[in-house]
Amino acid sequence: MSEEVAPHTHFQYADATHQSDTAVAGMWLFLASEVLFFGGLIIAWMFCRHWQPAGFDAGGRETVLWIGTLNLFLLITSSFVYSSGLAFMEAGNIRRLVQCCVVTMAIGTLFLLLKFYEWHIDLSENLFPAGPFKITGTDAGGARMFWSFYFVATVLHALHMIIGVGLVGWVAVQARRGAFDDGWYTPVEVVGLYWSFVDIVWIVLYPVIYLVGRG
Amino acid sequence: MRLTLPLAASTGAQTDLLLLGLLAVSLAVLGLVFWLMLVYAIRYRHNSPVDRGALAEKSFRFEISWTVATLVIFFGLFIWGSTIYVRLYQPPANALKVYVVAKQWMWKIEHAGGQREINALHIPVDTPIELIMTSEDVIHDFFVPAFRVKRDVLPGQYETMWFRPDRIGTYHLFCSQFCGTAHSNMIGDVVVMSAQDYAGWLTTSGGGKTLAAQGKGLFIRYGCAGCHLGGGTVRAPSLVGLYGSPVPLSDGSTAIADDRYIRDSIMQPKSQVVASYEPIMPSFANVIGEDDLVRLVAYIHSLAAEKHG
Amino acid sequence: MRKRHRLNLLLLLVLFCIAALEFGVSLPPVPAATRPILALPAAIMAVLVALGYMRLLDAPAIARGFAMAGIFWLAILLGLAMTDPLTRTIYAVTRQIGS
Amino acid sequence: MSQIVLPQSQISYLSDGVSLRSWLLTTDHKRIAILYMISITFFFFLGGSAAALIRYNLLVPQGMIQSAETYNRLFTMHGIIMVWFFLVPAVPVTIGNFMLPLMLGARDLAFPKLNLISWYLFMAGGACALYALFSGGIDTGWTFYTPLSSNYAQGHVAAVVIGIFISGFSSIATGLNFIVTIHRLRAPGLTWYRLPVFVWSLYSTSVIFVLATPVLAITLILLLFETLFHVGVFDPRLGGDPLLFQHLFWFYSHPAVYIMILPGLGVVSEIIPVFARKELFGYKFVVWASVSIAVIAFFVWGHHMFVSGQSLFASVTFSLLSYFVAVPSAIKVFNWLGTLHKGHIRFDAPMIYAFGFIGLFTMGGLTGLFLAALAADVELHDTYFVVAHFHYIMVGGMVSAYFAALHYWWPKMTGKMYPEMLARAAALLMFLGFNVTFFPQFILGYLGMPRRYHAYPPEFQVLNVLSSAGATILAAAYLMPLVYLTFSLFRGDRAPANPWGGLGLEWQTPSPPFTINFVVTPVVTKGPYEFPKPGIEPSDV
Repeated sequence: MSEEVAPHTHFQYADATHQSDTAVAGMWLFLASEVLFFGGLIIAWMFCRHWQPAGFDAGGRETVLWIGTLNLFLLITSSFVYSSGLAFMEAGNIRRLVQCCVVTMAIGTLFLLLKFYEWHIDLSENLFPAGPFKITGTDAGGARMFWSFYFVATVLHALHMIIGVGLVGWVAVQARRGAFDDGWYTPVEVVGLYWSFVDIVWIVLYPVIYLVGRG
Repeated sequence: MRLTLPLAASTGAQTDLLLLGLLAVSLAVLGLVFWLMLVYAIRYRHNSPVDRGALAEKSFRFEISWTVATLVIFFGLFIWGSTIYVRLYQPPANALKVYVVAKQWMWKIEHAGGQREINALHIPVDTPIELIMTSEDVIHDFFVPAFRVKRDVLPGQYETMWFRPDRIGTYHLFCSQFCGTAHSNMIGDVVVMSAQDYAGWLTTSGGGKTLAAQGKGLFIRYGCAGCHLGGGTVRAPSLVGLYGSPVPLSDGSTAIADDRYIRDSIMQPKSQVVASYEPIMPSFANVIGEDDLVRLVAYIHSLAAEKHG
Repeated sequence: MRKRHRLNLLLLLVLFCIAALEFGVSLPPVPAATRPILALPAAIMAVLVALGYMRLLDAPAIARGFAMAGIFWLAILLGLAMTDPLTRTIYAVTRQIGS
Repeated sequence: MSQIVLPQSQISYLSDGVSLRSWLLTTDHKRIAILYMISITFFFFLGGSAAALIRYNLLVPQGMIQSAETYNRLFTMHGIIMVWFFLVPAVPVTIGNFMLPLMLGARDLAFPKLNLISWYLFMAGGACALYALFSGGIDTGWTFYTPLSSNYAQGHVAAVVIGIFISGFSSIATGLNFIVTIHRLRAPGLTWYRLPVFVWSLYSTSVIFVLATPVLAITLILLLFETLFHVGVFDPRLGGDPLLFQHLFWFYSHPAVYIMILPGLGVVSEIIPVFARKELFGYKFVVWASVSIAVIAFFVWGHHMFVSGQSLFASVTFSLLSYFVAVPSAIKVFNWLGTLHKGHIRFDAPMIYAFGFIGLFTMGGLTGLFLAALAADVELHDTYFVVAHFHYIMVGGMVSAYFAALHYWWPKMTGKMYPEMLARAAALLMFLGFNVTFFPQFILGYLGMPRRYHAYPPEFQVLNVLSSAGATILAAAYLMPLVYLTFSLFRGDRAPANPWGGLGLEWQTPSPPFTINFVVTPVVTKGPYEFPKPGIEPSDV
């Protein structure tokens, strides 16, 4: 193995592509574990909805539909923007990449602001499962459980979103500092994988939270 | 100190046979493994001059043979185990029903005739007994080793279990699902008595009004009679002859009116509304406690006998 | 590079259509039994994003392996676990504690 | 991060910087393995002392410890510490971290910094759990069944749950690191079928690490939410289903018991060929047995819930699947015996542990068949039969394999030889003490003594006293290696590079190895167990 080492390559890798493929594979494996993480939440939702269909529908009807739908379109657009940023990076156009990162971060922040606003609406309407609860009667138990899933799922997703925005910001700062060139841009790719995965989680959570209750 | 567990229920005989079968298979495999290890350890130790012969024999044949052998034995054990298990799920129709309510760290047992016991269960010999159990707080487990049966007792729903004791005597009752501080004190005795002794015990232990009789009083006090005995302004399904018969529901399906259906209809009436009736019955979820509920169910059960009787 | 941008844009439009379709389909009242079909558009969109934006196809072979492993194990968790409630005959009775 | 200059120095990893900072901020997989070994040993003896107190309490029917509350908190502490802070990490993070890059001919794991983060996550989780356990502890058992743990438990359930939640990420990080390393960093010529079986078993363990632990994370989050807000997710009085918690918990916890045993199977498959000087019998079958265990382990969790109110159809399905998962273990045992056949067996300490492992693991596995048969489980569930079953596999199997690996690779890791005669005595004493402790519990379980009982009916006393006596022998047998292994660090004589004649790449490095493992990356031409003609002394290979 040659002693002179390509830039940015840790001493245990043969060359840059060897290391970048490893990083991508490592991220995909981490995403597989995240699939199981949210999968645990989905099976819990399926179980409880099986036992309390009426309560879940009552709870589902109280969700703020327009914010959820707008957020879905926002995240799909952000995936598109970041992906085209990656395409610019492959062509070596760092200025465009930084712009795409900024737009992605803007969309992400807008998503979070809408989500905080939605939580504000929910909390003001006594929809937090503990304490005084808006829905009473026989459906109270099921609705209370629906809303506990709603808050656990959306808080976890929002945390992943905040980490995502932070990562995209880090990529933008590194890019402006000239850390990447068309020969080596692995972190851009890896953060892209993470960002699109958080988008996929919302794509799956959206019908579960907003649509199933209203069908 | 005894090393064998006496069997006191005919339904447990099959389980004992299965345990012996499993023991036989295990001892056979264990014997083979230990014997081979012993032989190889002595015969092929480092400096023993014994001839090692042809070393590289093909391993494929051995692998397939012992894989198939284990698969066949295991499948046999699976079939044997599950056939016996399925029988646990089918209590005979004529079984004597006893209601068990588990509470943190005691067993409250109520007989059909109104007798109540704490941490003790008196039952007649040679009659199938069906326990209908529920819990008021955490998960417990009604375990009688001598009858080879145990069943978790879940809060908020009925679990059933049945056995037919065939030996008179007193046997241990344990709670075998960890349920908190005094989990190890939640034990009791199951007393299997001859028919005469059982009848004698029933009368002497303060039977008084039967469960059904007490249930009739509650049926009036909670206002059920107002709608369900007819003559009232509200149209409600009649309960006479209900127990055990199929009930057409509003969503097209039919349900068998057993203990669980009755309890469910009292606690959550809107979940299974009878066909051609309005879902106007209020829920008695926090109005009726576990003990009264058992009496109401027993009373409605007795209404069925009235019709057939 | 131009081809990649056109592909991304096309994918964006396809995703928007599916999202709009999903939103539209869910408005009219649908009987409770058929509601799981809502999982279909969500699954299609998820696969499209994974293939398009995450470039699963030209990722190293084991990355595709890990993605398949994630889906397979998720199916085991959801499938096998649901065999219990779907076939459990006794009623789980709920007792409401009035709030 | 500045560019790394390739370290040319030939000094061993132990003497490559001795400041505390160089140890606590190291990204060298060998040093991280040593850090893990120290913390693992601490947790092992902590959990072990809780076990000693449990056995002390069970000497008399009414319980030597007055309050049942204290006893409940003791066995919960024993369970939590032993499962999450000793058994799950045991071999993978100590021996696995040290040996994997050496066996692959790599210089380090794929993500060295992630490896260090893994250790810190493990210690943070451990500290959090220890804080809770020592400031009162909890009385729910290590299984946290709801609604007991969410509504009725007194004590620090939330703090313990957070501690385990954090240590879960340490497992995911380690698993992810191993899988990517095995795929991407193998030496030239090291094809998949030339990999040592220990590497295969680490691969299977890591698959379970990565794909099961996240489900534990979400289960603990839901339990935390239920404990803090009592919303009814697992509380039937509010419409929840307590069996949902059991499904989610056991979906992680059964694969977790395979996380614990698979590395042990790998270690034994590594030791037996070397000490029998004969190629591993049916290499491909042993390898695919490990991988198939990793996959089928996820199908069988329902056998913990046969009597807990699970539906009949689900119970029958899980019983069938549980029998399928037993087949690969049987294949491994038969292949070990095939390896011993016509070998040249030397009874050094690792081999004695390996023989003990085969015997005890087989007994543990066979009693698993009892519990997988539905009707037998109705009688034996939650009795001491179950306690004996999983201790035979965890203590008889896993801990013996851990000590076997510790002694087998000790010369390579520390550069010092351990005292052979003392080690053999300790191994035999451990085997004896173990059987005296746990075999009576099989009989107690058959007689119907339930688990987790502070006090028990008098007729079980004799067997319990026998078991407690065995526990003292076992405790003594565990203290011996602690003494003579630390003693060997200072007084032990220097270890040759290849004391046992093993053919793995790790034996081609000096003991202890350089920081960069290999100055020139080795090229592999042969399989891992193609020993030269028998009769040649191991040290002159």
